[in-house]
Amino acid sequence: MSPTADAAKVAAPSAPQDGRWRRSVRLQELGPLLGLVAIVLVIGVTHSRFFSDTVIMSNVRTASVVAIIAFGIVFLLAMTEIDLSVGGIYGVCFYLAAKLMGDSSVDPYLAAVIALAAGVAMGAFNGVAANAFRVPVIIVTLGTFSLYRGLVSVISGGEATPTLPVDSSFFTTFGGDWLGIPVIGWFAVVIGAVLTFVMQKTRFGVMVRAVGSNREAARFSGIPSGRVRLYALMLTGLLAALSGVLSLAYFEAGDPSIGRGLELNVIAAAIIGGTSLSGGTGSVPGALIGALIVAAITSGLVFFKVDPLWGDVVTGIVILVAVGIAGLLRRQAART
Amino acid sequence: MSPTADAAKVAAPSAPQDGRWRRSVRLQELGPLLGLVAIVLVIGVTHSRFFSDTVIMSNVRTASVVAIIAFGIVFLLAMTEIDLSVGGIYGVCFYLAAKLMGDSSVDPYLAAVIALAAGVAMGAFNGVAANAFRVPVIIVTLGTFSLYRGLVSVISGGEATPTLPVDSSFFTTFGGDWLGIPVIGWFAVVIGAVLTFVMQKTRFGVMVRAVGSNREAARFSGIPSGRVRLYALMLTGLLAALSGVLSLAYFEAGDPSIGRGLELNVIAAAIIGGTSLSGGTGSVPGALIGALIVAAITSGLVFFKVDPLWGDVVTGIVILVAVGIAGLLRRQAART
Amino acid sequence: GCGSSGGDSTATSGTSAASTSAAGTSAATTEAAKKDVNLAMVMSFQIPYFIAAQHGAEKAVADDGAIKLALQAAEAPTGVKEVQMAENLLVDGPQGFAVNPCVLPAWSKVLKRMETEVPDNNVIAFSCKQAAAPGQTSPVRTFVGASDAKSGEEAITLAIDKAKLDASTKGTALVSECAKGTPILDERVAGAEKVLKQRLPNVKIVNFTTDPADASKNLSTWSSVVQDNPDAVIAFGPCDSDTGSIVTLKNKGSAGDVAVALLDPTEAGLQAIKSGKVTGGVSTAPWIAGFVTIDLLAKAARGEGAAPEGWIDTGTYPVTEQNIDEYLQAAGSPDAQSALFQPMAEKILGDLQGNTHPLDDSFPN
Amino acid sequence: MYSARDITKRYGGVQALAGATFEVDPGEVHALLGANGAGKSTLVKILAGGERPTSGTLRLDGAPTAFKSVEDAARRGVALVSQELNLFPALDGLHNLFLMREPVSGHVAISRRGMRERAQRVVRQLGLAFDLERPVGELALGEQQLVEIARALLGDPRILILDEPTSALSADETARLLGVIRSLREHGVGIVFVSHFLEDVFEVADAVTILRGGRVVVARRPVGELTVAAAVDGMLGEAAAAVRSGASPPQVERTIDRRDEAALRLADVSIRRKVRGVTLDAHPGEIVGLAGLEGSGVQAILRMLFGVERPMGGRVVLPGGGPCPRGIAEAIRAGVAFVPADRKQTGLHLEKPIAENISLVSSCALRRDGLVIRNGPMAQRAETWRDRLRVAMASPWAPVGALSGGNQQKVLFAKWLETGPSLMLLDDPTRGVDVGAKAEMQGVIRSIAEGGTVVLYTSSDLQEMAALCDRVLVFYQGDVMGELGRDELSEHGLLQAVTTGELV
Ligand SMILES: Nc1ncnc2c1ncn2[C@@H]1O[C@H](COP(=O)(O)OP(=O)(O)OP(=O)(O)O)[C@@H](O)[C@H]1O
Ligand SMILES: Nc1ncnc2c1ncn2[C@@H]1O[C@H](COP(=O)(O)OP(=O)(O)OP(=O)(O)O)[C@@H](O)[C@H]1O
Ligand SMILES: [Mg+2]
Ligand SMILES: [Mg+2]
Repeated sequence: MSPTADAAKVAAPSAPQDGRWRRSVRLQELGPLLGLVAIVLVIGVTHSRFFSDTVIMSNVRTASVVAIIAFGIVFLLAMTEIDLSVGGIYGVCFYLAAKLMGDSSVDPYLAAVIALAAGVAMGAFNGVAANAFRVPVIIVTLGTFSLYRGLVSVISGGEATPTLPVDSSFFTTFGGDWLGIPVIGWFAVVIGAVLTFVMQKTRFGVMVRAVGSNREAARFSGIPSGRVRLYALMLTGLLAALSGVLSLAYFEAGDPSIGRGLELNVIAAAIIGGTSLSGGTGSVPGALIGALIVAAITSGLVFFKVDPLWGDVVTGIVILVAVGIAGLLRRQAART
Repeated sequence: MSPTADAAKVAAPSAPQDGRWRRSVRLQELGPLLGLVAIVLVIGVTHSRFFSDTVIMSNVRTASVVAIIAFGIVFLLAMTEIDLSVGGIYGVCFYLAAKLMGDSSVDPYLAAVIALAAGVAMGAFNGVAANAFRVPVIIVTLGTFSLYRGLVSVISGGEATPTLPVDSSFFTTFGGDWLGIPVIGWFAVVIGAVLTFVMQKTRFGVMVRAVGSNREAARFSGIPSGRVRLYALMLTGLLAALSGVLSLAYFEAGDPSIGRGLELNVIAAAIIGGTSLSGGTGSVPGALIGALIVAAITSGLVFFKVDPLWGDVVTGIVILVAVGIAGLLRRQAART
Repeated sequence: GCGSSGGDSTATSGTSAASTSAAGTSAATTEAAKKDVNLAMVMSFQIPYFIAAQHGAEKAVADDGAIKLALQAAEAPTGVKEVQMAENLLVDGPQGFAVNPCVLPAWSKVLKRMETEVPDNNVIAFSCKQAAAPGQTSPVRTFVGASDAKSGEEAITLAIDKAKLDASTKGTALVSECAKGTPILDERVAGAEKVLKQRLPNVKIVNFTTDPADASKNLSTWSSVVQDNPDAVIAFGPCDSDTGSIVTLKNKGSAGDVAVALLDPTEAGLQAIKSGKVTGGVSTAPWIAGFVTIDLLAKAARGEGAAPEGWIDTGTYPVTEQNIDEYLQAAGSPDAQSALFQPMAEKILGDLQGNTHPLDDSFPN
Repeated sequence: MYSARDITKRYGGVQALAGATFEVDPGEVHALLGANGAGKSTLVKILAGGERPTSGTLRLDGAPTAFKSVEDAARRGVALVSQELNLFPALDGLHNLFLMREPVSGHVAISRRGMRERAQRVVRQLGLAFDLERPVGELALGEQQLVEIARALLGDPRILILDEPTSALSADETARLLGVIRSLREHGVGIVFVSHFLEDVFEVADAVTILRGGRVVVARRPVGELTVAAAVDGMLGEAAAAVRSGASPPQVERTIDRRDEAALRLADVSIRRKVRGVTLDAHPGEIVGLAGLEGSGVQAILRMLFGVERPMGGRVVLPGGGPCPRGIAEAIRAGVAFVPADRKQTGLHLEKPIAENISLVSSCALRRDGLVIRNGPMAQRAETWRDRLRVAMASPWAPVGALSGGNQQKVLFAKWLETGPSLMLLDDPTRGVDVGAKAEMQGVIRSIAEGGTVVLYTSSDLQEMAALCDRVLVFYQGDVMGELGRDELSEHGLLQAVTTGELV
């Protein structure tokens, strides 16, 4: 008997089985999803008003503002990078659009497009600087965190947004609802679906995950990791800008502190949603789930009439429990 | 001739040279140090008042509050971990000590010791949770970030600190100066020296760096990475508490927002000081340099009479330039 | 003449300037001979409220023509950065110092240093009066600004009156605690609640925490609260972001006919008053505090008399459909701001004695 | 045809190549030999665009060539299977195979079906028996190596460079790969083959070039004109004689006192889903081989003894008398040492200094150096082992990652010898080590066994197993099928046993 005979037997016809892959993808989001369902049920069963349209809508809206940006962060985390400047980009684009529409009477749609372009430019600046200095994104964005927040001050002059043409279809369309869901929520869902596809099924997504999985090998394989990183940062900038512009369409006003602290919320959503920090994978739908979890907790505090002084404590504990259970589930899954 | 002949040829005369190691240590801090010197010179040469006692002292004090905590963060970064809860720990310990001294009339020294113990306990909680859930520290501290901030609210009841026995030697000693330097500055220098030694020369330091450099290999070398991480978190908790208690000694009162946003400042100091995010190394002195850079930038804004609205923009640009130059220097050094 | 304690200034870098100014006092009476003075001002925060104060201060500088004002501001109140800025500014030996020590504790030492280093302790706290709080061992003797408690009271009173609520009204009052622990905000809430209890004894007050910066999170909380309290009759929140959320809910029609009490309305709030969605609001006009503070510091530095000790009340101003256009216009440009607020400021300066009260009166009682 | 002329390469102070010339023609299998650190990997990396030479020229089909990256070279027909795996652990097998050249449907979507179909050919060629939908990080080392080879084959290269491709492969996988090489040669592919397994080289190569100290000492000699002994002489230079005389008697008769109570006892040990009822007594001084394919349970036994895996049933007594360790630290303190096959992931800290790597276990897990770690003793240890194992290192403070593959393996070996274990678990301890050093390392293994250490040994190199072990237990799908004694051991017999589970 030849030595290969057995091996061939073992080899078996390698059936076209994504089974395992699908399973692992599902598992990644399973923990967070269960967490979200649990939180929603706990609040909803005890306080049925939680299921009222307005509360659901406002939760969806809050979560979407965060999730849209978190989608970009997922790409960066999958490359083991972190962008701290998204809160600033969000604020700059929010204000820039408002100033153009208000003080300069630019057409709202044009103003929105300019703001989106500015977001892409700020993301690109992060990327160009990181590539030029050959440093991780977090280092560059420690600087641009300050820089972009400063731009909000400069653009706003420290003042609240000017009076806006809120009757424009820009505000009624993008700030409104469609089929009973806030338009920003539709954006989050559609962009989330597209970016899930991009992450899992396109060459860009694979390159992103490859760089995060083994940077050295990526270099060896000729992946233009600098360019991939630049694109991921431009995408993140675009998403932060989009979130800012859509926020403006709904809020119709704002003050210079808008977007402060958003960077941590956004990273939290991505991580609570199951994206690991070790790179190589990232869950786009998870980021939406994570954002919804955080939004639901905020509502929960209200419905359970948690003493305001204890609000943060309860929030912290719920997050701990959520990430703890997700971590344990993942570990359990890995074992079997 | 022995079989080593060839090998030895390649090996070259291997004198007992830590040379390489020492050189690389020095290089790590060289960039940030040059950055600091440059900033100080630019400000000082144009505005000699920058070198006045009070300005130097206030810079040292501001930097020390941040640096003491950043030392702990350096250990965590060297393990590729990040602690987001230090601002909360700082705040809790600040308030706890104040409440004990004020409302409960506990002896100030005893109160300080209790606060330090509480800091260690909060750090330990982070570690125990991270180990139990088998998740990175950042995930746990996304929860405790909120939890500990919440504890500040709970302890303070939303009130400013009570009236304190500010004539106690605790306040005059630890809040004052010694040999013309703020006492907190002496703490920063001494603790920095001790922890530099710990990082470079002790078993604990070796284990920390080994875990950060290759977690799996460290595990297979019998390094109890969970325990090492726990200790590093306890150390960080202790340092955050110490910074809080020393801040109390100087400020002599506080309000519940104290320490908000500190986590990012502290991480910034460590990173600007040259500690990389990829783990395996960490510069304790660099963290002090990084904190001094950030403090000096603030002074620069004052002396150059930068329009407040532009303050963040300038700060961001200076940080960018500093980390950019440091990155390029490091790269240059690696090449030769 | 000199300030009351001017005589015992000790030898510091600022002293020479102080004694020169004292020596030149007699000359500095006419416009033409106006002496140059160096003043310093540190703001804790860059939000519309403090920016308005800054504009007031800058107008005073522009009008005077001989004031050099070194002005710095931190981007957010953490205590650390603004104190470092103050310490650094002190090295320049300013002859007067304006502070808004919103995170008071961080300031206590630097205020003590100002006592010895600023000639005649020519230091005024504006907008954040805590430095002059009773029981604090603070050397600051003058506070310029509005009473936060009183402004809260007035905002609620205006809303109650406009909505014609009374002791028979039942339901809940929604009062957010935004950034709890920040004294000026807490006092506004305390003032509002005091009036609510007095005027609407059958209305239950519901407290909750809102996010001061994250507008969407803030709105989400407000949405949940409104939903959770269908019987709400009146709402109040002390932060700009609360104003934004309440106005958004009103604009989108999800807050029904809840009466809204706005305090220091932002542009969005003013628009809501203009459109009738909100019946009115109360402004504390921080512009006036900035203007008055600089004016008083300059006068004292020139030896024209120290600012009176105590609380100089810059007043609270109802904003209703009658005067909304002026306020909206003022929000448009610094010049329009001056046009609206300067006459008010000068009125206060014209009757300093009448507008100065014991410091304790500026706190809730 | 592809040629490299007068290539030099310096890494800081180290001259890795000092003017090497090398060429390969279509339809030729050209073997590149040399001792550890001779510069083979450096040369092939330069050939494949992974490194840039300090000086020298590359010519592809007569035209001067410079590749931007390995991928660039692959696109132009020069593919490399490098010695150190360059895979993406988080990505599945298919993505690893097709990275940067995925079939795309509708211009955007990567077609998994397309990848699967295109992979079929190499899957059959190499007999890949594992799931390509799994993240490769979950695959065994040998499987990963096959993925790396498959990846190179997929590009239909004109020049295929294989840098120690068989070091982690089992015998039948190796045989299959050699078959693939032959068939590629028939199709006109030029092949560069780097290996320390001289039998393989002589079986498949047409010509041989030998490097020593970065220089070519034997240039493109037809394989018929060379003997194994001559090749060893070429690789090791004057040192060869010493190696031959020192290591030629493959097995000195050693006395093992089996009347003594066995030092290591496994009684009816099972491990969930991996091993059923293993019983094994090993005596001090004995080298016991555990033979078995991937998944046979051998790894599981080693991992259990090192505290990584828990037994489900049965009894374990360690040489020190202790029970089965519950964790790695406990195992190490009980005197267990484990040289893993995967030095890159679980073995070494590549960017840490050699000295720190060697002292790591002693100073941390065993706490031999106290709280404060001093450089002097660390350097001394490193120098001791450098001399004993002939590690080619510039300085004890150079990072391990700067060593050649074989020398890294020696450092890994030294790191565990340094602990002075009573039970030594060896998984492919001589992986990638040159013939000379291999003999020396085998000598060291024997001498520690003589010193009273129980040695459990496993390897994909069955020849070495046959030569080194006193007896071998054969594992097959989780069961022990029996034992082969010293006199029954042969490479062929072992191969038969591990693949069929039948002992002859
Ligand atoms: N990145 C590097 N930095 C410094 N020195 C290096 C580097 N890579 C290789 N070297 C040195 O170059 C020399 C040749 O190494 P190379 O890896 O080519 O040897 P090799 O012949 O492949 O050996 P092996 O059989 O052990 O794989 C060695 O002395 C090695 O230490
Ligand atoms: N439920 C079971 N009960 C008993 N034996 C099993 C069971 N399932 C699988 N096995 C056997 O145990 C082996 C498990 O393979 P696995 O790769 O996990 O083990 P391993 O010992 O770590 O091997 P290696 O590391 O060498 O690949 C399989 O080859 C199979 O024959
Ligand atoms: Mg090699
Ligand atoms: Mg195996």
